[in-house]
Amino acid sequence: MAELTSRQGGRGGRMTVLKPQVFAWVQDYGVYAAVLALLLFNVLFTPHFLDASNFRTQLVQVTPIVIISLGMALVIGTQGIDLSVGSVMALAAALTVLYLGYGWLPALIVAVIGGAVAGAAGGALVAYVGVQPIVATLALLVGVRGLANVLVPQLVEFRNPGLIALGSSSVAGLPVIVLIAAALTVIVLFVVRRTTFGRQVVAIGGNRSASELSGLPVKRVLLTVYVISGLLAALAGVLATARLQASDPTSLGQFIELSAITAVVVGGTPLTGGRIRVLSTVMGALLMQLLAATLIKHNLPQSWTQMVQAVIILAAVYATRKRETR
Amino acid sequence: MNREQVSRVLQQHGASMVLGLLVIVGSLAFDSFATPGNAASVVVSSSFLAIIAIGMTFVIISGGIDLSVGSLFVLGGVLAAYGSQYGLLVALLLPLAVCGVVGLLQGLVIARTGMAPFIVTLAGLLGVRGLMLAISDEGAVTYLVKDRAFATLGQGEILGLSYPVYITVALALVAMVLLQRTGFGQNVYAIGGNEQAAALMGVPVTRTKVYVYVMSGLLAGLAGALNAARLSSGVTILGIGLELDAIAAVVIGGTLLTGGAGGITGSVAGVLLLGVIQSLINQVGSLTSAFQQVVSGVFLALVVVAQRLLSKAQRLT
Amino acid sequence: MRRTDLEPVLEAREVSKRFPGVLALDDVSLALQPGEVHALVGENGAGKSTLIKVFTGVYQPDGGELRYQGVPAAFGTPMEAQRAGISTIYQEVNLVPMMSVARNLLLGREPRGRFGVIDATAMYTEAERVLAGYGVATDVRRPLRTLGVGAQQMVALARAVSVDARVVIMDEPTSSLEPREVETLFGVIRRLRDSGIAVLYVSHRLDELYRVCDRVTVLRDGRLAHTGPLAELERLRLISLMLGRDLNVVRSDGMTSFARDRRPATASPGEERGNGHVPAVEARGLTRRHVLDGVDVSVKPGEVVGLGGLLGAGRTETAKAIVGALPLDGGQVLVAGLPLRQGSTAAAIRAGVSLLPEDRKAEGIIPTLSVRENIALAALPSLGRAGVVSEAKIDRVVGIFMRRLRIKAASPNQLVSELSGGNQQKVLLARWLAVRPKVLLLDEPTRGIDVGAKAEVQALIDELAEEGLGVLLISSDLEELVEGADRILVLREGTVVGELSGDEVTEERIMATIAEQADG
Amino acid sequence: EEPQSAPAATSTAGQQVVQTPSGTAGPTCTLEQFGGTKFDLKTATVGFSQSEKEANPFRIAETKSIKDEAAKLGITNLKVTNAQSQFSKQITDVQQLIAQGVRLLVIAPLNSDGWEPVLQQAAAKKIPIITVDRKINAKACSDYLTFIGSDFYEQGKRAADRMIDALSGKGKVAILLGAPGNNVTTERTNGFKDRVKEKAPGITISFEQTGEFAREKGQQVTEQLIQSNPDINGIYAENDEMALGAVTALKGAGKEAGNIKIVSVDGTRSAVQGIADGWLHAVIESNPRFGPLAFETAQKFLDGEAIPDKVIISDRDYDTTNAKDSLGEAY
Ligand SMILES: Nc1ncnc2c1ncn2[C@@H]1O[C@H](COP(=O)(O)OP(=O)(O)OP(=O)(O)O)[C@@H](O)[C@H]1O
Ligand SMILES: Nc1ncnc2c1ncn2[C@@H]1O[C@H](COP(=O)(O)OP(=O)(O)OP(=O)(O)O)[C@@H](O)[C@H]1O
Ligand SMILES: [Mg+2]
Ligand SMILES: [Mg+2]
Repeated sequence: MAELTSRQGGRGGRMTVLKPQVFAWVQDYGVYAAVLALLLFNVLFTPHFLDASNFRTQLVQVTPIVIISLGMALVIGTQGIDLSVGSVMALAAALTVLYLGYGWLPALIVAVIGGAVAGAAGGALVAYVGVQPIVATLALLVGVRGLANVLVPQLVEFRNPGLIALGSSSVAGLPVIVLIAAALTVIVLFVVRRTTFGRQVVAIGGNRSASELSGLPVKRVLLTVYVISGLLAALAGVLATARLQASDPTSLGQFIELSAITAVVVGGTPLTGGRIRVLSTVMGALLMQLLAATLIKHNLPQSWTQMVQAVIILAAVYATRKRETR
Repeated sequence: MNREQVSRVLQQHGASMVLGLLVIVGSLAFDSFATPGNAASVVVSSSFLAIIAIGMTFVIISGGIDLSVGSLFVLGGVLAAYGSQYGLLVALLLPLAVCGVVGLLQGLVIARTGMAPFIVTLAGLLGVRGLMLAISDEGAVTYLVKDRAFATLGQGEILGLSYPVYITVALALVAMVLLQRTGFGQNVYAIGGNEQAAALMGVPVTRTKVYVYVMSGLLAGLAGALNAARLSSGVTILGIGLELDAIAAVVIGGTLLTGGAGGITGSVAGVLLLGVIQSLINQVGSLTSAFQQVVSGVFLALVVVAQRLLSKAQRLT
Repeated sequence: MRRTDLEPVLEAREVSKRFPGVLALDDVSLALQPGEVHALVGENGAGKSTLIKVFTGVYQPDGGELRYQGVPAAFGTPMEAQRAGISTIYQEVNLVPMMSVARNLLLGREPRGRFGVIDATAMYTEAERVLAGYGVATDVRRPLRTLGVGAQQMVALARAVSVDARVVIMDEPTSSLEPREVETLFGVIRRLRDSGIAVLYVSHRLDELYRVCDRVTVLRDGRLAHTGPLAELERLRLISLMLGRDLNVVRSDGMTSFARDRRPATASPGEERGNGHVPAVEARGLTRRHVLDGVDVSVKPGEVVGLGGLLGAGRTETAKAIVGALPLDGGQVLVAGLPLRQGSTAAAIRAGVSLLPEDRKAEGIIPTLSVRENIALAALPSLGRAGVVSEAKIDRVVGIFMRRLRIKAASPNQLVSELSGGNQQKVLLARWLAVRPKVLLLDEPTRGIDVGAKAEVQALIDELAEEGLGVLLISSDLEELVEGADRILVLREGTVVGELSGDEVTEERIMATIAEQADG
Repeated sequence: EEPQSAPAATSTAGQQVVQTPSGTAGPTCTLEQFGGTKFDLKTATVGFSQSEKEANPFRIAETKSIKDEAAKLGITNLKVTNAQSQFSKQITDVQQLIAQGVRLLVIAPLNSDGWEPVLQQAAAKKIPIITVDRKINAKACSDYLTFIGSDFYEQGKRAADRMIDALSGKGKVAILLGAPGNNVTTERTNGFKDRVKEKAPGITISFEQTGEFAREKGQQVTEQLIQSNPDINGIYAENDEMALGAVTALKGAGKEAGNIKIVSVDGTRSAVQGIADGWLHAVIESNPRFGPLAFETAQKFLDGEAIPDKVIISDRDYDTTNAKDSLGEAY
């Protein structure tokens, strides 16, 4: 008698997909749109912007940040953060010039190993001792920069043709270092999307204790992620050194950790972990590079540059933020 | 006391204990370490960072982070020095008002849009420094403190310790009461511990978050103003990397970066610990700048590892 | 008797709520009378929790109207609803784990001393007093997280009821409670009803509904399927309404899905293969200060061993210790006669021992990943080659288990955090079945699962045991334990206080074992 | 100002030369006026507070010069601190030096303002302070003893003269600024701009961006600059590092040496080499070897002689005429 309805409906029959298309698009591709907008602005208002040499300049300059943000994205995916990348760059610069006597390739290898060791130190503190990533890598930020300066107390110029060529030569019109960054992007993309390791990284970032109970090698994965970050930072350090034609452990990479984190976050990877967006991270880095270039080319004073950057970061992250369903 | 309580005490006061240990070792190793003059210099110079760390403690317990404090510190100093030409009141209120508003804006953005505090306050770090450069002709102008009363606030002494030390102690006490003994404090812990649950339990999440960032902004501005009073000028090259020092101090003090746990005493001990480490390095007096950095890095790592092991002893992983 | 004469205190009129991909509520109406206990039932994902969250301002409805005390109402936040007199216990325990028990209990209404400052001593006394009324005796200064899930749930209950409310909403309050606590809860509910407060009560445990509820509303796939007095509604009819299936089908399938006559353990396939005396997993003398004290457990292939005991008896800890997720002070775990590496969950899983954890939200799902990724997670190493995953293999495995467990999701790529609690639990089961374990430790596997899914899970446990899997079953549902297990170990304060097998496996005997030890 | 006869890398090479001979002009200060007591430098504790890391040639040479001279004079108790570019730390450093009982302070200040607390403490204990390379804005002889160093404004002006010379009075010039907020940046910028305005209205300064005194930053900014302003004729870099970064950028962009005239300040060996190679037009020296002059001044003061309120050293210029020969003296 009190029966009102008893409509028959198949299981899941009402699960129609109703995506709020526009929001989703902005959230996923907002950073691409922002890059396009900035490009358009420059085409209209910046002299000589469309020259091939300009794009070359921007790509070359953004390379270290791109490489570092790839590692940073992995670390952030595990709900961590790596503040030590700038200092690791400096360490790599120091090691490169110390071992340059053996040829540029051995020097590069030593530098990258050094970066991996620094990363392993941070990773071990985070994974095995349980120190919070921000402090563990802060200690490294201070200590590793010091170490780099102990090794090479002052800027050293070098004339090794191999290393200089690495920094300044091109293949098919594209600078070698840009090609390296592109290759690394593809590799990291593959690792994140297609490998067991990549899935484990995001799972750990999404819920560490669940991952532990699921038998994932949590500590090993965490350690590896920081090692990769250190490795990539070191590689970025070597490339930057090659480009500068001098090893400058004092100032190389200072505050680059903030740029890298910004690139990752502007690209839509949440700092809360559990998700990694590789291509958007690269776009995020490009966005910040183009922004800096625009401000410099229009000769704005430092005060303006910083304020405009602040606004653009906020706007970009606002657009890509995760919306609450309310 | 059973074992659980012992280890809880260990974790809460780990920083203080490491601090005590370092002080003892320092006094034994260096004659000039435990002198009143040296102690005073550590305490006085730590007081500004301590004020900032108090605000940072609230922010971190609430589950957030505030990277803008270094910039607010220097902005506060410049504004205070600028304002001092109009008297004590302006010198104090101008930086507080501006830094409070910056904190308010950051808090509103964080609480209303759900954007990550790290990134919002990173933008704050850049924007506020830009603002500071804008009002000081790209950093070229250093305003001098004109008002004597204001300068006294930073330089006056009682028992060999300058006023900022007492102000810091007072602020720390107020902050402790606020955190432990008021509804606001409980709300801060609750949203840091589990924001969703806190919301469902009726905690005014948005408002609490906004207050926390306003507080942090106000305290950073106040620290900047007091420092300007001490230095008698609005120095524009201060505060770079200060946010990291503050975060390090708070975390060393046992506050969890993930939010929901921690306290003021630990943060103050953390600040002093950083100061003592610097002072010990200075005592050696012959390390090159590069070695000094290595030593600070290693010290920092050791302290956080010790902290961590103490809390692990509690076995509540 | 229906009390239609009364004005509803809280009412939803044709309310709709849409999530990306799902219409969670579709024109649902529900009227709550003062002084009634109103049951809200439905399968997992039917929309019960969503309706509650619409009532309490967590979600804003996309259509329809809410009325409170006769006037249209719209609560912007849970706080507004709470201030207005609607008090809620949400499905997932929603308290702050790191804060102390007392501070959780009294958050927002702490006793004040001089200068309006919180009086800590008074707060602790008050908290102890309140909790004592709910049979919880604990150090109220301890962080909440050190309590078992059940005790946490009692704190949430005490918190919700002790405010001045006109409506109390409970979303599956008993899912982690012990029988004794359930009685306490029912006492509380009756008291509330008698004082004219309306109670909205969600549960998957049907007997409970018949004991305390006056009326019932059934939701199915986000729509209203039925509303009316409960006593008049036959139990099987209720089930068929929830499932949307024919009454006769339900009748023929029976109530629990465990096979009526369990095979004796000796007849297990393992024995036939000649290693019946080697347990699939054997734990010896598991010990951890304050938690476990020399627990011995062994599970043979094809055997279902139940772990019984009161809240906080150490059942969860036993299971965690076996898979190496809990550091031990002493003890050893042997798998097929070989010692297992201590403290390594990965080693346990490789050896074929897996744990389905009790706390789904904190230890189970990875909220940022899709259903597909969640299912594949533990089996990943075997679903690829040289560290590169094979999407095709994953799709196959995910497809199999989503069908077998009837996981209700818009697509395998939907975020797992968007599923209803019951479906999340099925996803976790799928994750464990995908690694083909030899022994499965199930900690409250059917908690928060609807009748349909529960039956499926129970049938599955049977089926798996039949195939030679050893199962350790932890459940607060005594009926489930009795019908599901071949043998039951009863725990109390971290020690095994009794073992029941064969004919001894009855609810009465379990209760008696616990009680006798507790008294003695 | 003429290059010394023997440019070999001896310890006296590139020694600072006082521009205003002591005791001739301006107010002076004696031990009596200052109110201190005489002590023996050799046995006393002496503090040196360095502002920045010893990581660029200037700071390395500066600290080394102080340490070497102290060793040479037999001062055994020299305490050195380094503020790592943090001003607050420098204040604390100096306070701690005072607490350690130093009798003489040599300070390389990071900033000219903000020394109040230190000056008060030092004055109370009658500790003479010699500031090197940067000034402290306070009263000589009461707050501190004296300042030894270069005139940064003057350096900017001289750089402008060189630039005007190179461009024959007209063209477009870009400035690579030092770190913002730094006194050195401000003064070197003002000196340059004022001089250009005064002497060469035909020169426009069309671009000024900070290179933060670092080579990499100088390179990056220059890359952007020559891309968007290809018609630039000259670059004024406020230190050598940024100038060398600019050179790398120009090389990378395929420019020829001398296409764009670069003038910078400091006089590091690499920069002087850069002149020899034709990439830099001129370098204004800023001599960091303060050790001998500082201790000499201190000794004179302790001996009761009158010390001038500032000792401005005479910095030299490097250009194509003297670069090759002076390489040995550059630091
Ligand atoms: N935040 C959300 N985002 C997207 N979809 C959601 C969200 N919350 C719930 N849903 C979906 O709405 C539907 C109803 O979910 P709800 O939690 O109300 O079910 P329930 O009846 O409480 O189930 P259970 O008995 O398992 O707790 C489900 O299909 C669920 O997937
Ligand atoms: N970290 C800890 N420190 C101290 N005691 C703890 C800790 N964790 C749990 N306990 C205690 O250990 C005992 C076992 O708790 P547990 O919740 O595992 O029991 P259970 O039988 O699984 O109960 P449930 O019905 O909740 O599953 C309880 O007394 C609990 O309070
Ligand atoms: Mg539910
Ligand atoms: Mg349990």
